Amino acid sequence: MMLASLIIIPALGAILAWRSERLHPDAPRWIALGALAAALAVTVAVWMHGQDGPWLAETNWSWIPQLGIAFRLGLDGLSLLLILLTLALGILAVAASWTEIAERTGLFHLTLLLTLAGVVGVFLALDLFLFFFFWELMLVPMYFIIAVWGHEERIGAAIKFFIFTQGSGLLMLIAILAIALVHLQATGRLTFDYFELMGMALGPDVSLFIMLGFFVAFAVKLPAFPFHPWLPDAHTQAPTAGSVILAGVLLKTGAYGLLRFVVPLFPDAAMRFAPIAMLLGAIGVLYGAVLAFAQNDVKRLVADSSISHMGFVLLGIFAWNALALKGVVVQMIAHGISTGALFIIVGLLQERIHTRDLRLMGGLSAQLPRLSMIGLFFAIATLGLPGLGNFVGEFLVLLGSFDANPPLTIVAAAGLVAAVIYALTLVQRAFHGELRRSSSAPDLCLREMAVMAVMMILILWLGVRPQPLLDTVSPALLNLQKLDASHAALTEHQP
Amino acid sequence: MLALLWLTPALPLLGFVILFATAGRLPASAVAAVGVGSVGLSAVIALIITASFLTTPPEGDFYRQVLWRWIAIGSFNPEVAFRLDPLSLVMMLVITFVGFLIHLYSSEFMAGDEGYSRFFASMNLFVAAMLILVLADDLLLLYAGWEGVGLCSYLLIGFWYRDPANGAAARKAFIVTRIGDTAMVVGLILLFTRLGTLAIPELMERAPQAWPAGSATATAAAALLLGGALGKSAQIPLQTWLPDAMAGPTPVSALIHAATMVTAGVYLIARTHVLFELAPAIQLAVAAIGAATLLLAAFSALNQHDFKRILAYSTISQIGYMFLALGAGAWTAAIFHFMTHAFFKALLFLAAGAVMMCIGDEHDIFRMGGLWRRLPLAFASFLIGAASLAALPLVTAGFYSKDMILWGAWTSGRGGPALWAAGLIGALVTAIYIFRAVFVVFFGEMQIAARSRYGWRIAVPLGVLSVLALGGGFVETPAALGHVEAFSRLLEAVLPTQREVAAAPATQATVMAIASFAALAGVFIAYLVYLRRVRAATILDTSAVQRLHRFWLAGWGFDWLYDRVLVRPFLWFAQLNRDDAVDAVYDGVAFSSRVSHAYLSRTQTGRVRWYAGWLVAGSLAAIAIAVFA
Amino acid sequence: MAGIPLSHGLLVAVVLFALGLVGVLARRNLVFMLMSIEIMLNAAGLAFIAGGARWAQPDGQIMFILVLTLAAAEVSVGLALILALYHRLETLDADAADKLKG
Amino acid sequence: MTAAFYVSAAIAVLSTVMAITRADAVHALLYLVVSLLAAASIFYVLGAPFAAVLEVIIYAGAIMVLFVFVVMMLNLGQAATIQERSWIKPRMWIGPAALTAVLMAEVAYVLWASRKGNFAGANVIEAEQVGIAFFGPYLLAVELASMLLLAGLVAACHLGRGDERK
Repeated sequence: MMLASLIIIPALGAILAWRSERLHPDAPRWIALGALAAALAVTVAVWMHGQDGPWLAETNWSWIPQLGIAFRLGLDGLSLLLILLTLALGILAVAASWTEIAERTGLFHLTLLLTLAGVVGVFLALDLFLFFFFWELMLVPMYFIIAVWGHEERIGAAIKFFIFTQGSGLLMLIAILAIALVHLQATGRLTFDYFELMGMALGPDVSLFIMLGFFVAFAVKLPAFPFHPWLPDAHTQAPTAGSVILAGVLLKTGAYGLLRFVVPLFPDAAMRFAPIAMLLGAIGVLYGAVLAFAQNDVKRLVADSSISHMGFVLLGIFAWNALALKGVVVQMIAHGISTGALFIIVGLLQERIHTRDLRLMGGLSAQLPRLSMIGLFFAIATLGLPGLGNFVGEFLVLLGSFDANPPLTIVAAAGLVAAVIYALTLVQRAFHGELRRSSSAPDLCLREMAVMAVMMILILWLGVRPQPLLDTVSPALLNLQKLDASHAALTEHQP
Repeated sequence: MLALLWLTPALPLLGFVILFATAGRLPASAVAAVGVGSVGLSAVIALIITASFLTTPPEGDFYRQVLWRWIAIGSFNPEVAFRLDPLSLVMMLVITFVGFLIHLYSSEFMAGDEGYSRFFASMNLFVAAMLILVLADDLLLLYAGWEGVGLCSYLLIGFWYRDPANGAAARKAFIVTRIGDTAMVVGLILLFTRLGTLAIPELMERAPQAWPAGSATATAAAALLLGGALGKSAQIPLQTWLPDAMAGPTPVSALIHAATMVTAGVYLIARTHVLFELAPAIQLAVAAIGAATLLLAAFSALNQHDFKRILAYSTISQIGYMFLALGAGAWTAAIFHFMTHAFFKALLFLAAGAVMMCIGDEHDIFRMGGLWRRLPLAFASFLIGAASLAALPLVTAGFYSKDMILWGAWTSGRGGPALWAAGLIGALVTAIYIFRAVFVVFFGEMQIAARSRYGWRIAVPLGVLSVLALGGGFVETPAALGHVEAFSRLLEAVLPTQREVAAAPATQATVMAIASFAALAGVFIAYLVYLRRVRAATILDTSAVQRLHRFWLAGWGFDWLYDRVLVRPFLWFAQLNRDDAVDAVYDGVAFSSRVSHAYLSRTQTGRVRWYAGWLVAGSLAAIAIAVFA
Repeated sequence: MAGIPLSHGLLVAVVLFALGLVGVLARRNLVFMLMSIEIMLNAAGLAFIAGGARWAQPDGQIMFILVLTLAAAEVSVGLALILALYHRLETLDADAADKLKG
Repeated sequence: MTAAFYVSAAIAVLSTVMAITRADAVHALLYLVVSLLAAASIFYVLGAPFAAVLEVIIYAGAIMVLFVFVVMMLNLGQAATIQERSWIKPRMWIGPAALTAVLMAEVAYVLWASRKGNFAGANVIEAEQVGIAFFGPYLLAVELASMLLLAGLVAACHLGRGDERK
């Protein structure tokens, strides 16, 4: 019940927010904040009073028993952290779009909360069919967020986003049906249950193909090279809140899927596929960074940097040892915060100077010292400065991956240099140099400062004291790893 | 008392937090109080700790303070822990003390700048990061400090952000050092993967057990760490960023790009010397790189016009000496030279800064001249610094440390005399270029109006550093000159003293005499060429020499080379790929579907009969399948 | 009474159906197209009758009556559409109504 | 009886050919009525007198009258006939004829394959039997048909009123 309420509260909040617009234009914002805060409180309560063992809480309701489909939810440390991230970023996104979204606020918060409800569902679902249901649920409202409240080329970007994610989602649906049917043939029982499907023995080719169906869906969402082109467009054109949710949360669903489904369900196939996946990760690290460097649109630059960061995630997931996996989790959270913050900063900049074009910016440090300072802070977080969260993630990923594949790890490590290049280019071109275009509004106000301060503290905390977080996720990861403990090459790191 | 150790980095960090959080809303006096005070307090604590450490040495000659466990995953559990041993003690003292003097100097030097608070915030952060670097017990924490100082270096080089050139210099510094840092990260990963820890003492303990001397892994690990050191310490081939880094304010150059941060590489190698001893090839490479760098940079320094760039190349050259010492196995000599270099180079920068402040921020030494009358204090302190840099015998600190290095090179087993010869030539050129600066700037005709306007906050650091630049060397003197061994005995616990060499004290005295002669000769040549302008000096105007001059002025063309080989291809590729080649593939898919749409839509005539015809045709086909199949 | 071979009855139905089809496809005038459709419906009805007669069951006639109802409804709507279209387009040319053109 | 079938069939086919090739709508309608009457006599021969009666009353009567009314309302004169002639070109018939030939071929094949032992029209099915079946097993179909007629009525009304509103 607790777990279902995590999905129901945002969904109810969505409908309330939608209807409440006629009362007052700001009412949807408060309702959205309230709903997310309530969900956050429930999450924390589950965290505090969770059961022992890897699964803190579970729900298993019958849904469509004829087809072996159940409403089965489960929360472990991994889901918990990602849900916390989702809800926290959701709150920040609502706060950040307080002035940016002035029209149809009710509808906006409806779509935003529905997306978040879908994401939470994705992080909780333990039935493949249910998982697919939530996977699609988060997609459609996001499409509307981009298409309705986005910037100048929003329609094209929204359609591109939709086609990429929908197309890959269909591949996943085929893979889900395939694995269920194979299970049906083997045991005579139709089921979509995660645990029942897990233990199933598959032929090597069958499992490879089914795994690829899942992999492509998650790799598109992640996004991994070469499935990334939807991301820069979607992130650039989305409104600030949309970009924050996209980068901070939606991308993580891809990584989560890889962690939760691809490797545990198909350990052998994943092991065979690991070198290719890691190669894609390493290429993504460098490719995203080079791409980011060349952009003139700030938002696009930040978006491309996500490709680079997610390359580390892919690399770490397929290294599949304790160090790399924990690095992946930290990297996901840190990336969610730091990139989310950068998108908020870009949004604030755009509100003030009405452009995102770096060629028109420059010298804003003098006029907007606080904004520039915070921008610098997050640019530096992005480039992986020790003491900030991203470093812990990247270092752990590299440390773990080195065990699995030293050459690719070294290639990916070169991404650390490339990250400096684009991050500093961003800072330099936007905030330093001669003042080009003046700001039409004063420096950050209290509300904006509060949002940024929260994010700064979070990322600093992540960099300095990541241990509580690591401890939270540890049983969950161990559990995932145990599922294929029989495979020697993928066992926990033993120095 | 040793338990106060954590305060030394924490105080400057607190200063940073205060200045960062208030973001320039504090009055200048409060900013100065916080900025200077935090480092001053830190220096005081460092002194107290030193006193306590020296009077009652802790067991095992080190003190370890664990603050918290940073990460714990299986066997990977780096801690945020400080380790105070003689090596880090020396480093800590120099950093806090010189740092404090430079902060004091800056509080006047930077007065009136709109970024006053930002400046002290960055400087405080730098001191904190540098202290973390030297005090770290774990390579990962060391790396954190290592990157932290790099960040502050970036922030301070680009401090005057309005000029894009400064920004470019700052970026270059960060990127070039980051290349080395990345090698270092890979080195850390390799070390952990093979040895299962990143705690320095355990590493140094396990490495010799795990690897025989000269083993490939040890060589790789040492080479990767060396990569980090080369970047940070501006050694060939990663030296190009340091001359450009002079775009920052002069106190920054003094603190970061002369006294402390750039010597972090030296510290790293000294700290992990066990690894380098296991990799003789790499150790030899350290020596060779050091020798090459010191010569290259010295010749470049000889040809610079910009006051600060002379000092920058000089710094590269002097760090080359330290690398030479490290490569020769004279660990103590390297650290000793680090200390004296911190004193005299900081002094030179601060004096130069004072001079330039008084003449309206003119950097070209050939537009100065005859300034010694107007700026006697600056002149005196610069002269003392120059003398120490040139290693004028007996009275200067630089003499003792450089002599120790040269002696170490001479007696080292690998290529000793060749290294020594390089050091000797370097000493000669060093004396020439620094006294070239002295003569050109302070003697000759007055060319520029100068007003002495520095107060006590500038004068005091100059005075104190002058004393140290002269007297700082008496803690360690060669056998022929009193044989004081306080410094090496202090460091004995950490760094192995050099093998006892059978060479007679007479040899040592001779070697020393030759070096002294070289230094004096250098001063004399500079005098002849740049002050007396003897006839022979006209050779400098010939075209061949001019071409060489331009080549050396440009730092041996490294910038040009890197620009062509690395920067431009990268830019070219990045620009080429701005619109993402992969996206073009997907666009191709979109395009082909658009084309096929255009063709297929022609079948949509909108005419009922046409549709009906196709309907019939389709039905017929279906019937045919049903009937004939 | 020997009756008629079923195949002959069906053949007549098919020939009529085919003629209706030719009419629909060949004529441009909407009225003629509608008439041709009537021919086709009638042919279908004929096939039902023939089939029902073969088995001596009333079902064939029932289907015919249903076809008849369908034809009546179709004609009334179709003719109303033709009238509306004629008012709008001032012609009975089926090819003139090609707004669906891609 | 057999002869009557073939004669009626020939009349039906011929008049249908005439109906679809006429340029004048009224002529075509008259041929169509002939065709329907011929079909009615075929029904009778096949032992379905009730269907034959309905064919005459509803098809040839009511539905064709509707057509005639509409042709009158459209007020198609000489000009329409001339235009109609211009539309009927020989090559217009090629495509449909080819399609139809394929259809005929397919059906002929099927009929040829099942030509033996099937004779129709040996028994007469009276209206009574039809009515009993109608209100027995086909009750739902009757209701559906009534719904369909109602819908047709409403649609025709609506379409007819459409222009007045404008």
